[in-house]
Amino acid sequence: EEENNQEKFVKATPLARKIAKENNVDLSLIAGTGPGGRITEEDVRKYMENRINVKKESPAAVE
Amino acid sequence: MDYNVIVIGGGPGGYTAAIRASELGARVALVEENSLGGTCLNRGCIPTKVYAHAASIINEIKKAGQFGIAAQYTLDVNKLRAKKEKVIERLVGGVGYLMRAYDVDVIKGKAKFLDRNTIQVDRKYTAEKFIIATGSKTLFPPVPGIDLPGVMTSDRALELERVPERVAIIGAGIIGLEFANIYSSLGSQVAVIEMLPEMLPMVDRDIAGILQSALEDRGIELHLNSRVEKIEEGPIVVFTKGGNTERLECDAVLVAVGRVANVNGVEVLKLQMEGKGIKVDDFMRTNIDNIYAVGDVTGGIQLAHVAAYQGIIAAHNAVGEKRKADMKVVPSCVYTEPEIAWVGLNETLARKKYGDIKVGTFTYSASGRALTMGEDYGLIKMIAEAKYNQIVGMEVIGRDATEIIHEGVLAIKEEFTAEEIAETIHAHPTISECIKEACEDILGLPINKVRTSNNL
Amino acid sequence: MDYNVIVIGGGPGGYTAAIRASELGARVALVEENSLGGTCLNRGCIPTKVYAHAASIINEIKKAGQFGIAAQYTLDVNKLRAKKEKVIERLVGGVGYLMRAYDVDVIKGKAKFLDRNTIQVDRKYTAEKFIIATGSKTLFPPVPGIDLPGVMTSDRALELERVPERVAIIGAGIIGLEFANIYSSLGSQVAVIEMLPEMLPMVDRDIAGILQSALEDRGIELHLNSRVEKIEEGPIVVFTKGGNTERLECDAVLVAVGRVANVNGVEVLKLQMEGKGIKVDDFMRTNIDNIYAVGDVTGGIQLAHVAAYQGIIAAHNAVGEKRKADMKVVPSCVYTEPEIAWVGLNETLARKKYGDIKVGTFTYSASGRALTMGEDYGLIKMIAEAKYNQIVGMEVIGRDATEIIHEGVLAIKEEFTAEEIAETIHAHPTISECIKEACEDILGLPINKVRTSNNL
Ligand SMILES: Cc1cc2nc3c(=O)[nH]c(=O)nc-3n(C[C@H](O)[C@H](O)[C@H](O)COP(=O)(O)OP(=O)(O)OC[C@H]3O[C@@H](n4cnc5c(N)ncnc54)[C@H](O)[C@@H]3O)c2cc1C
Ligand SMILES: Cc1cc2nc3c(=O)[nH]c(=O)nc-3n(C[C@H](O)[C@H](O)[C@H](O)COP(=O)(O)OP(=O)(O)OC[C@H]3O[C@@H](n4cnc5c(N)ncnc54)[C@H](O)[C@@H]3O)c2cc1C
Repeated sequence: EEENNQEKFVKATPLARKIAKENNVDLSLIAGTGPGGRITEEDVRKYMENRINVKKESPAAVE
Repeated sequence: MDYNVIVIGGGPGGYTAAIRASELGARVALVEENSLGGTCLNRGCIPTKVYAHAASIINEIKKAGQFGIAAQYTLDVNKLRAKKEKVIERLVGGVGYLMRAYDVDVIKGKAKFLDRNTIQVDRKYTAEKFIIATGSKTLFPPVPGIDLPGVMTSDRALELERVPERVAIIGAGIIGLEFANIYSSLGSQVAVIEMLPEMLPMVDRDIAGILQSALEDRGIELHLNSRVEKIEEGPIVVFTKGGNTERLECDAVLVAVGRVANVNGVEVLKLQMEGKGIKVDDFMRTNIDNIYAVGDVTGGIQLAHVAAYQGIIAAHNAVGEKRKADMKVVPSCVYTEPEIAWVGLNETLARKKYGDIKVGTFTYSASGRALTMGEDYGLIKMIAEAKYNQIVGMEVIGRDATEIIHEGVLAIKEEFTAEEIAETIHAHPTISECIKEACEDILGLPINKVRTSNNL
Repeated sequence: MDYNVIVIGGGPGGYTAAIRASELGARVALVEENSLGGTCLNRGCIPTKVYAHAASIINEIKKAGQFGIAAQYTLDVNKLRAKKEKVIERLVGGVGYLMRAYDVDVIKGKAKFLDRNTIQVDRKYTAEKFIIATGSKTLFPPVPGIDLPGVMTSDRALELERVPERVAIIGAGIIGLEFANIYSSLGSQVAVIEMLPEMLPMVDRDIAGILQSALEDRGIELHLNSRVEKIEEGPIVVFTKGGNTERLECDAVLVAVGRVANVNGVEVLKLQMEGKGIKVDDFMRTNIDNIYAVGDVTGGIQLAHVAAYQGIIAAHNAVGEKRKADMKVVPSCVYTEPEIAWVGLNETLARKKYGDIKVGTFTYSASGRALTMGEDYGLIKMIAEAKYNQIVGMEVIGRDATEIIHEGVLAIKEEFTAEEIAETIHAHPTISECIKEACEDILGLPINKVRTSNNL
């Protein structure tokens, strides 16, 4: 849970962290849309949807 | 073009937009036909709070006996009104100072659009972008006798020429209740007449109920489910309640049934409307792409902080950024005694949205800080959805409600779960530490109260 | 074994630990030789706040003239003391009720360890785990005459048999300053004598300076850089200041130079100490692995909320969890008038840690809410490191400081940057909205003030 490196400070809301942990999502791969770039629940959910899409369809279909 | 951005209206929506647009590099003018600061500074938030504070001093004096302080007072309304004027003058002067400091040209007069890039005031002015922030005005219900002498709007009531012996207030909304509190504390006999079956329908009944008893304990009459039929000379308010017709003799009537968007000077633009306000999208843009509208004129939530926030969003977009307004988390405050504040979803709405919810509570009667101040009624409620314990709503009634609500505002905005607040050290003794207790209650682990069995 | 967990001491550290351990399923007893609630409820936080509130009522009455309220009062100290007793009684009764509700056996008497699993009180009791929460007691400096009549500790001062005409307070720490504010408001002539060159060295000088002028404006004498040499009969406090010897005649002397850990009954355990307190690790464990210590007895930060927090951590660990205490974010509050509160790093410490920092400020003199309450002095400071604008400290002086500080507490604890607060809608008119303004100032985009050039 604790950040081991100041530089790697990932800004995410507590709920986003909980949901990411529950679903094994690496927060550092997500671009946050909250204030100051904080990762929100919605960002994590969108990322997960895309990840599922990636598995089902060809990578090109994601964008 | 004369300007990059012209703002119409100098209330909190307009002057905030003008300052931010200037900070972002735009050449800005602001048109105001009246006094800078708008409704908020001149006839709204600020004067009512001066009177509310006077009311709170009087109530504090009345309750001081328990602390061994025996006090007597006399009230000089003229001095109180002068204090109100002084505070307004200082804040309005402050806005004027800011306009100069931020190089915003203030144009005095009423603006009227000639086309999408031109307005007429004393002369024509052109701009690439416009932000309309013309606010709202008191709604007069179509009741016979509404124009009789002795019938006032809030504007007039704030003049406070004297403290009327008996006041009837039509409407138990935020403004009506704040005036009820003020008049009653200053010494009037107050009756409030409300058409709806309940007061403050947006908060849960346990919270509204505490306010209702508090007001009734102080001698304020509340007539719910009551419809004003007419006002007769006297004035006498005639209303029906449960089939019966009642007549209320009084010395003054305050009409506080709502406010309507003040849409004027824009006729030529043929702006799309929504209800009685100007329709805007999430970027505060009207259907004409160089014209934005913010605040009360949009017919949305009529609060100064909403107007100011929208002003900021509009300013960023007017200078070419793309910023979306996030109106999910807006606190509401009622400056009665006790104060009420809320944010997010109440229990009913939360249950509707999430199905399973948890509610954590803490009462002022168990708060060390509240007891040291002789405040033993008050209640804090934290509402969470039950899966992640995400905080989705907060309601408070009691001393300092309007300040401590901001912990809930931040928590909801930043998607906190109850754990984050529960595990944060809160100072002792404070009212805020009760928020932590209520969150521990959500988790089934409160300290200074017995556990709420539903949360176990 | 008789119990899973025995807690020694019924103050905020101890009773909180006992409740939480019970909630987590342990069989728990709590030993208290005196009254439940400890220093905090009986002789600390709570009684001082009752008096501080009485002081604030008196000050409010004195300032009420500006609102047209002319008030006169008389103070009956006996009634005030009775109010204090009543509040204490209610809260201590509340702790007793909670002990029963949570099935915690309360053992009356002084506990003495016989071995690591056994204590002696009225009889022997055994437990798997112990939590020591025996608190602290007043430190008496080795000054000749300290035992003369008229020289008091805070315990005695709280008895408030009368309002002394002239009081000398030795020590300008939190307790000394709170008493200075109380006595002065109740009518005493107050002088504070402090050895250090400055008051409240942990906050920035601009904030401490505002308090210092406020206290001096109210007629409180502050002697900094002053060393008490002795107390003579009278009492007369003899101190040296800048080479000179001064003599202060008074009617009462309050000694408030600090408190020391109250380590007793544990001799046989030979616990490892740190300074004068019991040494603990991040899990609140002493060097003996079934024995924990929390609160003032550890010689750490002497605050009730720290004791309570540590009690919770110890309870979780005592029942077999592994929870680490996070003591990085601890708010401090001083209940003077104006109030002061701070959390995180001050400017000096932030600069030392981060090099580059940004400071955003907002004064009460520009706050609509403060002006409506006649409060025109007050200052909010938000401190951020300059790379991410992460909030690392907050300081407030002014009305409601002790409540609104919690926005900073949450922000620092949850690693907010200035953007998060700036983009959150705060209610108008509140003092809390000034926190948002200060964060906008950090970002170079304030609204109701001119920009701080350093942040551009
Ligand atoms: C009694 C009362 C108490 C209130 N208390 C609170 C409170 O405590 N907290 C809160 O958040 N809100 C409160 N409100 C609501 C708050 O005042 C409004 O939501 C807020 O003022 C709206 O801001 P605005 O900028 O949209 O419009 P306004 O403040 O109404 O400003 C509009 C301005 O535009 C000017 N104008 C209009 N048309 C033109 C034109 N064609 N040309 C030039 N100028 C024009 C007007 O003169 C006015 O100055 C209260 C309102 C009232 C009436
Ligand atoms: C005047 C004053 C004002 C204060 N104001 C504040 C404030 O506003 N906010 C704040 O946070 N802090 C304040 N404090 C500090 C606060 O009171 C302490 O930090 C807090 O009480 C510490 O809690 P504790 O549980 O560690 O110990 P304590 O509250 O001291 O409780 C220890 C208990 O253990 C009992 N005990 C001791 N030894 C034994 C034994 N061998 N057997 C049985 N029982 C034993 C004692 O009788 C006592 O009841 C104030 C302190 C003072 C003196």
